[in-house]
Amino acid sequence: MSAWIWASVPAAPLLAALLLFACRARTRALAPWLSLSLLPALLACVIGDAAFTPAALWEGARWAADSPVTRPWLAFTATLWGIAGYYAGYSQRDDAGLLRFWLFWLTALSGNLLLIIAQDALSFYVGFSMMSLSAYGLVIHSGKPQARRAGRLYLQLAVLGEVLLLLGLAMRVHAADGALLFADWSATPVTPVSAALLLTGLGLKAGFWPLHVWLPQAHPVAPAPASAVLSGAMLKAGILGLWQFLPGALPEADNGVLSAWATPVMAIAVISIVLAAVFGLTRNDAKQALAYSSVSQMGFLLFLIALGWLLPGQRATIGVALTLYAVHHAFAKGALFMAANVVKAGGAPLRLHQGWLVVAIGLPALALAGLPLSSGAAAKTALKAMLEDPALSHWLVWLQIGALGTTLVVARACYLLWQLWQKAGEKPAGPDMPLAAVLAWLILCAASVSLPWLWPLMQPAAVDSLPLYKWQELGWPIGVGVLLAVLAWRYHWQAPSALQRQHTPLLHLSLGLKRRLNQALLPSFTLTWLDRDWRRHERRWSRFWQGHTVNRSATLLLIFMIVAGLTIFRPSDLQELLSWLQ
Amino acid sequence: MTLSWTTLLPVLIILSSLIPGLLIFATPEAAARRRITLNLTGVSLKLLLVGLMLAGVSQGLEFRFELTFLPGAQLVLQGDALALQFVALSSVLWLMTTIYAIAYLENSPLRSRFFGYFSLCVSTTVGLALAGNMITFLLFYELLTLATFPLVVHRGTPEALRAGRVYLAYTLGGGALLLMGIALLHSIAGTPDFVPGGYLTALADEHAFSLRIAFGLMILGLGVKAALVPLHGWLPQAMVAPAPVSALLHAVAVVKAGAFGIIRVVYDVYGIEATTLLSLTQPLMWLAAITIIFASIRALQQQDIKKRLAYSTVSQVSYITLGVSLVGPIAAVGAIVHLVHQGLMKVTLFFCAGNFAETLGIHKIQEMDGLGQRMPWSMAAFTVGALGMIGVPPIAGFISKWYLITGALEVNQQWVLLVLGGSALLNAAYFLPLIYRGWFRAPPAGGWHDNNFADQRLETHWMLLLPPLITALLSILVGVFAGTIFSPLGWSQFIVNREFGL
Amino acid sequence: MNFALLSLAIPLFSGLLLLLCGRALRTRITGFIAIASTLISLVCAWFALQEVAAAGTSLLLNLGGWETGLAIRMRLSSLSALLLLFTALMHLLIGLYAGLNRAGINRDFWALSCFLHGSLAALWLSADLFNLYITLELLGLTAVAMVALSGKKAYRPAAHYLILSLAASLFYLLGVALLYGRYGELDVLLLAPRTEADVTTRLALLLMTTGLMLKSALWPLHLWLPPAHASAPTAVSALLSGLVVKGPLYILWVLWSEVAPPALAQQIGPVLAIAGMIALTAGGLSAMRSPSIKTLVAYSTVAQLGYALMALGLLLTWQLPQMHIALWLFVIAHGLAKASLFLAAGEMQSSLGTRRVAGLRGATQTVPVAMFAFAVAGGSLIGLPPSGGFLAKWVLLEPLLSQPQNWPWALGVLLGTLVSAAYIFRVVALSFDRARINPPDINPDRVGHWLALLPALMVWGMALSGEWLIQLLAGGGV
Amino acid sequence: MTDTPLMTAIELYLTLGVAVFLLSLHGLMTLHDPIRRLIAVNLMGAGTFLVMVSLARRSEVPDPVLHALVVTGLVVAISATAFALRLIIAAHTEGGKQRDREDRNTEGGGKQPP
Amino acid sequence: MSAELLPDMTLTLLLLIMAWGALYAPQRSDAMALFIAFGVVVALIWARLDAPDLALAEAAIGAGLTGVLLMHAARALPDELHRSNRTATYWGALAFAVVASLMFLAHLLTDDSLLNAGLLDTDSDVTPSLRVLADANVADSGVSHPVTAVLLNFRAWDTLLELLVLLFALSGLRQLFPRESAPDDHATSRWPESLALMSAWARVLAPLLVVTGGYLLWRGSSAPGGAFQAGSLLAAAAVMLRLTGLLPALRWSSVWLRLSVVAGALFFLSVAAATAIWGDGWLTYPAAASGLLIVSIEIFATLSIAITLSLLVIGEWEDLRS
Repeated sequence: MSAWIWASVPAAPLLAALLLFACRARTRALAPWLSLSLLPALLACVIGDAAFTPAALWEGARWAADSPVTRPWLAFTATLWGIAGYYAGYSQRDDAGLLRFWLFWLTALSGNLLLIIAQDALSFYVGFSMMSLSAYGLVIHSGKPQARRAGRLYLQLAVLGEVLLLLGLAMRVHAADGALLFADWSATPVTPVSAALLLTGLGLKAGFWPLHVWLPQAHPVAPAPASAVLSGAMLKAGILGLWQFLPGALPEADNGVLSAWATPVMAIAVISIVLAAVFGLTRNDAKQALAYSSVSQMGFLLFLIALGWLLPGQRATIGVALTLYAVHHAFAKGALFMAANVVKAGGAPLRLHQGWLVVAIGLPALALAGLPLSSGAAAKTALKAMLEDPALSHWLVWLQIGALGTTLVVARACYLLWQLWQKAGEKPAGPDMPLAAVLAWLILCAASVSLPWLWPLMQPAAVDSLPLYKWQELGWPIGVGVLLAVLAWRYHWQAPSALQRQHTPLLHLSLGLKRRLNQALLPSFTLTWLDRDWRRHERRWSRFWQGHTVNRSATLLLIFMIVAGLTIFRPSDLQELLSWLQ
Repeated sequence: MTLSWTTLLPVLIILSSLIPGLLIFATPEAAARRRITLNLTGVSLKLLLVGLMLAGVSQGLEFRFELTFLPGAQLVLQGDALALQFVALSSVLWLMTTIYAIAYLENSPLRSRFFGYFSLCVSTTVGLALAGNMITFLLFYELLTLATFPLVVHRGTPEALRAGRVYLAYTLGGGALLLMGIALLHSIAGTPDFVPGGYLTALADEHAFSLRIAFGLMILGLGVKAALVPLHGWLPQAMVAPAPVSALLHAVAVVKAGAFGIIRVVYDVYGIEATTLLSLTQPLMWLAAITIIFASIRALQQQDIKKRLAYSTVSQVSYITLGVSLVGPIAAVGAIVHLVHQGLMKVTLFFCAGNFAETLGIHKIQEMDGLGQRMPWSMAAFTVGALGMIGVPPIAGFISKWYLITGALEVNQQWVLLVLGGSALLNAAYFLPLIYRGWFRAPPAGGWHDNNFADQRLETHWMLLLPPLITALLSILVGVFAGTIFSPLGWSQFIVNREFGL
Repeated sequence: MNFALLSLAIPLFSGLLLLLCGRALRTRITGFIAIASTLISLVCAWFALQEVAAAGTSLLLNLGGWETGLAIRMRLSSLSALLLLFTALMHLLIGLYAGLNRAGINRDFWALSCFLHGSLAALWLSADLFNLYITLELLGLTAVAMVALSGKKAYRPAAHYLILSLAASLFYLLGVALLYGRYGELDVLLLAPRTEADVTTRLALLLMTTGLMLKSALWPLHLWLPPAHASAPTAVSALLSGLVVKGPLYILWVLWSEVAPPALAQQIGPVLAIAGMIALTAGGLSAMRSPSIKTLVAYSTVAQLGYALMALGLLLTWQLPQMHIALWLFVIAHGLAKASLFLAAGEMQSSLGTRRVAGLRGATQTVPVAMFAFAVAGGSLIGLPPSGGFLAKWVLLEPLLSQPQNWPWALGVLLGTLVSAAYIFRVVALSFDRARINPPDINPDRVGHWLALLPALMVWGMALSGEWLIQLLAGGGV
Repeated sequence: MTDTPLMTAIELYLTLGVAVFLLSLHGLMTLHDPIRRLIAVNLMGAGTFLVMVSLARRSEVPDPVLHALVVTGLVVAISATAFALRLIIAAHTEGGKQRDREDRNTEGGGKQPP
Repeated sequence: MSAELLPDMTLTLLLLIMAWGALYAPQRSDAMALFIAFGVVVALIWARLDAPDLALAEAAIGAGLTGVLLMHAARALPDELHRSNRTATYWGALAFAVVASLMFLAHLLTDDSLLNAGLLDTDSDVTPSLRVLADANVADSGVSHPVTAVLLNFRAWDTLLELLVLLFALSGLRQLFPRESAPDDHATSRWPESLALMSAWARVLAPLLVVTGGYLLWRGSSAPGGAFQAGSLLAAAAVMLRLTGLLPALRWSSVWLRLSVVAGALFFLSVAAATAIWGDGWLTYPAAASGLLIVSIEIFATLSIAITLSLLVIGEWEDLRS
């Protein structure tokens, strides 16, 4: 019986979607309650044990979240979606196309849940596609030109990613003799092609450098709760996929591909961490800065994945670290993205004191930077624990530079949020947000500090981060960052305007691609020899044979007699003639 | 020949649409009720009989009917598993299309003629599926051309006539080539029944050259209907036909006849062994690959909805050919199951396109803006079909694509992955804009050309709406429940196990 | 043998009787007598066929009871019995049409049709070269007389036909004279073992061949046929195209497959086959471009005779018995199909009041049955399965494809198929045009339309009796 | 044996017959006047009969069979000629005084639409 | 070249000139005249080649009936039909004809020529031939003249069909007068007045012809002559009388006319059927009655031939349709 709980995890949102469609006249009222469809997921985290094997789907389908990675993953994803959904139920209620928004929301949710509980490649792919494609509806929801532009780019890359992922999966499945279960894959070495395909395909979703191009465009234009789940939950799907599909090989099956790739990928991760932070600093939009911060954070996760390839023996530990980091980032980034909406909605209707607001936003922001006692500290400590090996310790510097960058970007984002707050105050009050919705957001904010102490998995890491020398290690990037931020604020440091205006060229390429696809790619050819010149000749020929039937017949008769005569009288002559002609 | 029900059943299945068809011809134009009754009786009877045969075949019964025809080549009808796959598809889609056509052609002239030929068309398709040897196949293949031609030109406009001429030029030419190929084959090996594994293996060495030529001729002949590039030219032009006809032509009858023929030739006439021995698979594979890519690119450039769908058909049907030419059991499953999946999805798309045209007068892609608001159900069905075509799981199209990809890997044809991946990208490129326009764009300010059925509770006539919804649902269901034994996938695996002797 | 003679004599008698009675009989009764005699003749032909099938070999009759060599001999082979049957059947079908369709027909048609029937029967049965000459003349004169039935507009084509037919007969006669001069025999079967490939024989055969080809309008000597057949009354066109041109073809076949030494036959074979191939294409193209319906059908005869000519040529080249089967299957299938085609064309022409192909717009709506007959018969001409035309083509193709060096000939068949499809479907496609429908007269003649369909259905049914026909032709063909 | 004068005469007539035949064939190829065409056909017949009668005369006693054949041929010729001549006349008089050019259109058959 | 060949050479030359003229004379009337003269010369050649039956027939048919026919045509057809034909086609055709003739001549003169290839060998080589058998069986045929024996006994089937040829030609001719009612512009005397001058001659000539015809018929069984010759002569007489208006129009509506047209073929066919049913076989005459049968057939045939030929030559609407 309990196996069926897994089936209900992705099914519940879909049923909710059907229900919503059936009662589409009351979308507005129903929307906040849609988060109830996450109950099976949360329940499953608690009571789900035996896996669900839907044989009707295909041989080897298996749904469960029974590993130490996937179960917390399911839990945080469900929580984040639930809170964001509940919030969105109020924040988006006056939008046009609300039904459409919720349908896409629920489908993406279902996909996201499915891919987490999927224990086989195809189920994962099903969930992944549902999520990716439905997210397009969230990105483009506002219908503004930027949204459409960003949506186009998102969709193009998402589809590309899907195809690459599909091919990579297929190759992987083929290499594993048709086995679909991830559990069976660890004995199968990865080929470079499939590794590259999977890395690119999932990377396009995970959004680390250089595959991040869609992310800073798409996240800011989506409604804030959508940005929250996009950044908090959906990006993680890519990371989870990488984790599941490219496990560091067991020694007996190792062909050295992944371990050889680990270092370059780690380099990519570091570039991602640093570069995204730099870009984030140049942005003038809070959500965009936060998006770049996400790119940067994804670098950390990628780093962990690559680390897993390098240290196959420590896969379990790294898995924990990965989970911790993912959860931490999900809640913190989710809270920050939603903060943009809270701030925009203005203070008064929010019935929230400005001071509390600063605290509420400050907590996840500092947690992201790695504030001691916060989830950030726990996650980073867990990460750094991996790097104690002297052979790897040189990476530490880069990670700390990354932390510095994060601090700066977050500070920048906060500054921008503050500006937004100022502007919102001038404008007439926005829609009235019920307290419950704001509370939900506040819970999310608080998660950054409460989680390390409430969540057993994070507790060891949190405890581990308590020693003072670790505070120092964690603290100096924050300190330096805050200092720099204050200085920048004090002296009105601005990124060069050229950098601020800089748009990714990918947007142009995307538009170009769309236009190109609408043009004739292949020349169309017409058969020119079928023109009326031919008809003229034909007419002349027909006219030639008109009339004088008797004369012509007699002539033809004689000609035929001569020809036939040649063949029956002198076949040898005819042959001679033919050979002479040749 | 003893007459038992197993002997007669194949004939009865054909007659169950043939006789209503002939009666419909004689029905006066005004007697709509009688015509509908005849139609629906025929359909239900056929479904019943097909169900009976399905049950029989899964029990291991053999259905075979034969009649003296040519020296050394009898007329044989037999219901094997592969045949039934196609028969079942045709029958189910015939039901859908009939319902659809009744509403679509309401109050239009010459309905008796239309439905008469429609039934004939189904009879020949079913006959073609049940054909037990090449001669019988050829017979129904040619008859199919004749039965569909009046449907293509049904509107009787100059464009329809031009399209009809083009259609005939292609299909009759193809038929002639097929005849040549079959005759050549007959002169080498006679015309025995289709056998799993083929009957030419023993002759492959001795008659290698002739067999290659015969194969080429037959593939060219079948390729016309299966719309392999460069023999696809008739298909987009045939779009002038009424929507039910396009649906039937593109989803079931004509293009599938070609693809089904290719399956038969490769598996049951030449057999995998001989095909590989004669190294015939590679050229076929290339042809299919080129078709898939070429037609997808062409589809991108079409601004007319039905034309885009038509090129999409050209591309998608070649998946079947590709799967066949890969000659591995997994790819074969992909090919055979795609026969059904593509049929379901494409018929959905055409029904929806017909609905758009019939309800709002929409023919061009540019006119689809905001369609989702006015016709959400049709647009949803359309979306399901289109996403399925792209290969988005869990819709049916994904299943066949998955089997093709893994099948290609199984026989070490990695380059096929590029083709399939590229095709998926191109599919997305030409289908997603339609979905985008339908769901995300605002409706045109001036309203639509026509606005029929505006005052009704449903967005359009219920008989127009029901078939696409059912087929869309079916294409999701066969995708979701692919693992069950009675799904098309399960049945295809049953067929392939027999073919490959697994 | 007596049944065969009966089958021959009854139409002649009834023809004479009808001529004698003149206007004393009403037209209906005239028609009734003619049809009844055709029916009796048909039954007799059937019994004759049974007789020869039972005997297993061809039956010979020395006329006048004179010894072999002196007497004119009649031969009843299974082929000639089949042709007798076929002739009677065609006359019956066309007679029924002529009698029952509303327009009716000139009363003289009945006597002439009886005469034509008798002449053809005499031709199939004859085994004497000079006797064949006279039957040729009978055939030619009756045919011309029948063309002239349709009045003034037909006189000129009829005159051309007659003059060319006479000239062709004289070519044949000169050849017969030379053969007689050389061998002193006129009997086909006596001549057959004695012929040598010397100059006289070659010259004689050449002359006879050209004459016969002109008579049966084999390419390139077909120029007279389209105007003559197109301008004749509908029923007559059907008879002319379906039957009359086959008479000289039969003689040509007898001449080359029996009388001529095989070495010579092998030399002439390719020429005939190539001519046949060209006929298929050239005739087909002319049909495709023809502006008037009946001319189209007439050109189609030219094209279809190409198949027969090709089969004959290849029969001679390779001396293959299958080709013999193919040849006669073509003849029979074409006869039935062409009858239907002409009747349908005539019916549409009279119902729609136009002679132009372009006037057939919307014919599927206005004259559906006639148009259907046209299409069905056309399907057999194209060779779509399971029609008689397909059967013939199949038998022809088999030996062509069995050897790679024979494949170029198969290309000819392919070309022929495509061209026939082109001209048939040119009409069919046009008939679906709903934009500019040509309205029919107030009350089209339904009976006539259905009767036009009858032969077409028979030719499609022919495929089911294919095995029987092939065995018959393979058994006692010669 | 071929040295006898009679045989030489037969050769002469035989050649004459062929010559007349060929001459009339030429006439048939070139003449436009229907009457002359008919004359040409008749001459052709005469040439044929000449060959036949010459062949009959090869032996001392002429061959009755060939003579009988020629008699038959003559009757056929006269009846056909009579019919053809009347037909030609009918075509040119009763046909409403058509001019040759007009006639050609109906006779050619392969006329193209304008 | 021996002198004995002189007449033959003369005839040959004459014939060639006349043939050429009949084809290419500038005036059509000249061409017709030359064609009639050609018939006379041919008759002479038949006589020269010991073929009296043929000479008789040719004289009656070729010169007589054909002459009347052509005269009829000359009147009926406008002259402008004749045009110059010296066109490119003409020369092309001439070239072809020359080539063909040369080819033919080349074969005539080579070793393997027609003349050496058995065509002119004596009959001794050609055994057993039809001719030998015919000669041998004349005695059993019921008549003594071999040509008649061949025509009416050995090859009676040919002759029967030949009667049908005449009949069919007449049937064809009848189609040229399609209207069931009398034409308005029907001229009873469409023949020129000049012919009336002939009437005096005709009165004398016609009975003579009739008598000659009867004689030929009677003589046919034992000497040159017979049904065809007699029939042609009778037809000539009838034509002559008809042209001069001495014979009233024959009327198709009269059953006697129809009967006499059909009689020959019908009787012959009946005999054939009777012999097949009651006798020894199709056209196998009972030995005793064969002479009688042949004569009766000849009588009927003569009647039919005479009437049919005259109708073919001068038959008008009133003869054929009334």
